[in-house]
Amino acid sequence: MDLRTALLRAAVARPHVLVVGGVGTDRLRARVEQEVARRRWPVATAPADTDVVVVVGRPGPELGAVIEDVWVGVPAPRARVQVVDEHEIVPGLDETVGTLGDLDAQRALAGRDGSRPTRAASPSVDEDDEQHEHSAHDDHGAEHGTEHGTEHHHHGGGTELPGGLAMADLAEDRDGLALDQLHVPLGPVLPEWPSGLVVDVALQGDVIQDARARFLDVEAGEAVERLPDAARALTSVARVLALAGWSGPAARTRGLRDRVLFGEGDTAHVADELDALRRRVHRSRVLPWVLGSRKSSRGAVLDALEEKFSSARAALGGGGEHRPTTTDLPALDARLVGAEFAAARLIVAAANPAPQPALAEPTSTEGAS
Amino acid sequence: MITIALFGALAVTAVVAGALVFRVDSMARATFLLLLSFLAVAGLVLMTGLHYLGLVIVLMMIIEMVVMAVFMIMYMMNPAGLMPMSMFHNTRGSAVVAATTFVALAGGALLVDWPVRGGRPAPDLTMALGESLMGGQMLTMMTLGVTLFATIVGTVVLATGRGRYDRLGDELDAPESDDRDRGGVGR
Amino acid sequence: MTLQAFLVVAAALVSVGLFGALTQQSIVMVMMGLELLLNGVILAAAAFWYFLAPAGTEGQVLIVVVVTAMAIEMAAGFAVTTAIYRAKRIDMTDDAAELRG
Amino acid sequence: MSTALPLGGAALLPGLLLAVTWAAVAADAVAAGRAAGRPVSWTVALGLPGREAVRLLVGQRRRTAAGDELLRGIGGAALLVAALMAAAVLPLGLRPVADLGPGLVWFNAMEVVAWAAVWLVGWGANSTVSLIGGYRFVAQGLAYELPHMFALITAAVGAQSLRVTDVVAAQQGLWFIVIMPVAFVAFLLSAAAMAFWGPFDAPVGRDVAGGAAAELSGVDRLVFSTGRWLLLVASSAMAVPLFLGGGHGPWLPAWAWVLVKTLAVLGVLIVLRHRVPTIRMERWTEFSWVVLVPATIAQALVVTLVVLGRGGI
Repeated sequence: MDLRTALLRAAVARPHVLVVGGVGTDRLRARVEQEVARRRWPVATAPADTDVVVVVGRPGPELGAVIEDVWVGVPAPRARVQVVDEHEIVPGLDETVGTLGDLDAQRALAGRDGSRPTRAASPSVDEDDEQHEHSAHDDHGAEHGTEHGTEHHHHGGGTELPGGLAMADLAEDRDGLALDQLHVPLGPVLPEWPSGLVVDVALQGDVIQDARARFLDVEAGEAVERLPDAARALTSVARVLALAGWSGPAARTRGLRDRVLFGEGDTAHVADELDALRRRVHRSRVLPWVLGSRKSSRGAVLDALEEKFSSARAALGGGGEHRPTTTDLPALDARLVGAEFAAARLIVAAANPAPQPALAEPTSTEGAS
Repeated sequence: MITIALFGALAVTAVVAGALVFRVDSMARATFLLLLSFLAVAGLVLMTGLHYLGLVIVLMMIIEMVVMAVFMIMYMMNPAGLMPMSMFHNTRGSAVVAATTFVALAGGALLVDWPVRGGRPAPDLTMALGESLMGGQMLTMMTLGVTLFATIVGTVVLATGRGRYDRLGDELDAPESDDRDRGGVGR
Repeated sequence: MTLQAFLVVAAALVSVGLFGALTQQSIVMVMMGLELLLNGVILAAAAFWYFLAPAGTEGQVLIVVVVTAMAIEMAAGFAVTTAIYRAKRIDMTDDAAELRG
Repeated sequence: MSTALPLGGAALLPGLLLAVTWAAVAADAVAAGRAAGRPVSWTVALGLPGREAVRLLVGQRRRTAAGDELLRGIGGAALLVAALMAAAVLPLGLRPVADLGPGLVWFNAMEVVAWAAVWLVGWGANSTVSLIGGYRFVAQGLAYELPHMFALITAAVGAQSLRVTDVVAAQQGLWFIVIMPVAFVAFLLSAAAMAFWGPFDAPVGRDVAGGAAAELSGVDRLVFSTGRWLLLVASSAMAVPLFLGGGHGPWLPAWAWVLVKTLAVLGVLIVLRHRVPTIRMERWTEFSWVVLVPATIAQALVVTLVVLGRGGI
């Protein structure tokens, strides 16, 4: 074994993992996350931080395109594995370690230069901008557009830059200043983001001015498998806590979720731990300060957190009448508009939208696309 | 010898970086070239032995240029410099004015018969400056202080679109401010 | 290191700054020119202090004043730009011609 | 006058800082494991910094479309260099590598480089999330800088000198933390904030997929995160000469006291990080301006009166 191989093996013994899954893969995904956590492998924050991409389930065409896009952005040494069944997880992850440590395999895998075709950690899915023309902007262009023979201030709507990037538009911000506005999709590959969700947003600085949420690869009204209520609520809690920067309790919540989901450990013990966790969240003084005070109308995320705890507790006790509300995507859009980026992430995590459950009567509030 | 080389390097950096500010396409680069020019001048000031003031220039200019970068990118048409651009007007006249200024100033600097150096620097320059500002130059310091305070108030009034009456109601008694994101203390 | 060398560099900075302030269309860029101009003034003040009157503190005080002036200039400039931009969506000097009075 | 270490000290400094950083990274991993309920043993944790460094060294460097590689590179390198330069005025024992007259101003000026550095890294990647991270750090900087400066000024007033060794010498009898506790707390919070650490890690937060660092890989990421860690170590080590009596203490030699106190401060910051959620910009900014700035000014005033009362100046 030569030095380079030895170095490579040492380097990849603890790879950072990016787990990508489409709608309806939450159960399998939880298994993967559980196994990754058991191995103490860190979860990657972004494609650039990733060594191993784990694709959960069989992604549809839209998600498949996104995954290819993400894959281009993953620096070598890298490995990718698809998991469609629980039994494949352990051998799959073992195999990635081999691939990562194999110099020849890495040479074959390495992209030409690792450059990425799109911007943002959240890869662009498709660009449909026809809605986002701004009349204010057009007036402006007519008034001042070409006075100086230079391209005045703000970029005609469809201006393409070298590299095929779309340039920013102009729109009023919440303080009444007309500033640049970017159209970017959030998700589906973001840390602590609901599976398969994409929100196309217009961002001004880090304030969301327009939002349109949809699920990838889901036909309207299509039935999709979803987690049991308790596990679902706990997933949401874990995500909110992780986004709030409280990684310890978030990891504990996730561990609880796994035990609820896979029936490990006795229920009474799980319920006790859940109560302990809930008390801890209750006791924190900083958390309400960060999420919004309990009394205030802006404490929606904290209220949602509280409600998730209750519903998880009720579901655990077996007697809950807690019928989880199906998330209405247009309502989510409305709540996102005007929110600052960090707040928006919390809102999405707290809402934890998923397509209609398999058993519910089909309605047509699904995916706006 | 080293002193002369250092002086030359810093001087060239200051002037060239300053000139490039108006030649590059990217606003981010323009701002940080200006910062480079300031840092070179700070280096020259340090060479004269004014350590405190040199470091204060470094400190202030970094903060100032980072804030400037934010505004530049907010208001400029081509923040990232992805497209070539030219934003000059009145180039020829300005060039004449600038060249004349340079000739006059540099000529004056070279031709004037400067007096000989009088006295020696104080052993602790920082202390000397402090005692001067808190003593003989107290009036200067107070004027600066009041001016800065007036600037803070004036600029906030000018720049903000919403005052406290918009946020807290006409009687300033709204239980909660009308802000989308609240701060960490008040309403 | 001589006084003349320092002053020539300072003169170059002042002229470049002046050129920038006169030619640029964008208010923000004009302010960068002014900053560069003041940069030259700082250098000249330090040189005068060092080569002519190192015993006194006037040169140092002048630098303090200029640095403060730069901060004020920038703050006021951006505030005015923001106000004009809010009112008229203008950030170019030529567009703000009515300010000539 | 010169109490600086011989030139060998300059060569020693980066090694010392990296060693302390190594220990801090390991301690952080252990603390993270404990907080998450999945304990990590010290033997594993002590190997982690090396493992991660090698992983990033062999990792491929990536570029983003139309990014400004030059500015990004300058930003990453500046963070690292600034942290090392800031540490030059730290007394290792009783003598620093460079005993500058305005040492506190030097330290502050080097820290401020982080503003430019993080913003440049965030900007240079041409990516939405990393730009948001860069802007967050500027907002955070505007919030922490003034309390931080007042904390430094308070220590300088107490010692009647901007020279770090003078500040240490002034604490021979009484540590400054006793007469200026508010300044110490403000310093500690701002030290965490300037290294975007602990409850102030929003610029590289999980919600923005790693923020300013989101698009960094390979050596770029290694340089950036090493710079960040060194900044954290340097600024928490600075709390020792400013407020905790520097190398003064019984039984142990001065250098050992500095080491012990530095590790203790780092320990506090690591615990803080794992106990407290991230504080969002808009909350912290108002708190900083409305509470911390007046509090630190009042603290400086009190210390000034004490110094005058003792017949200083």
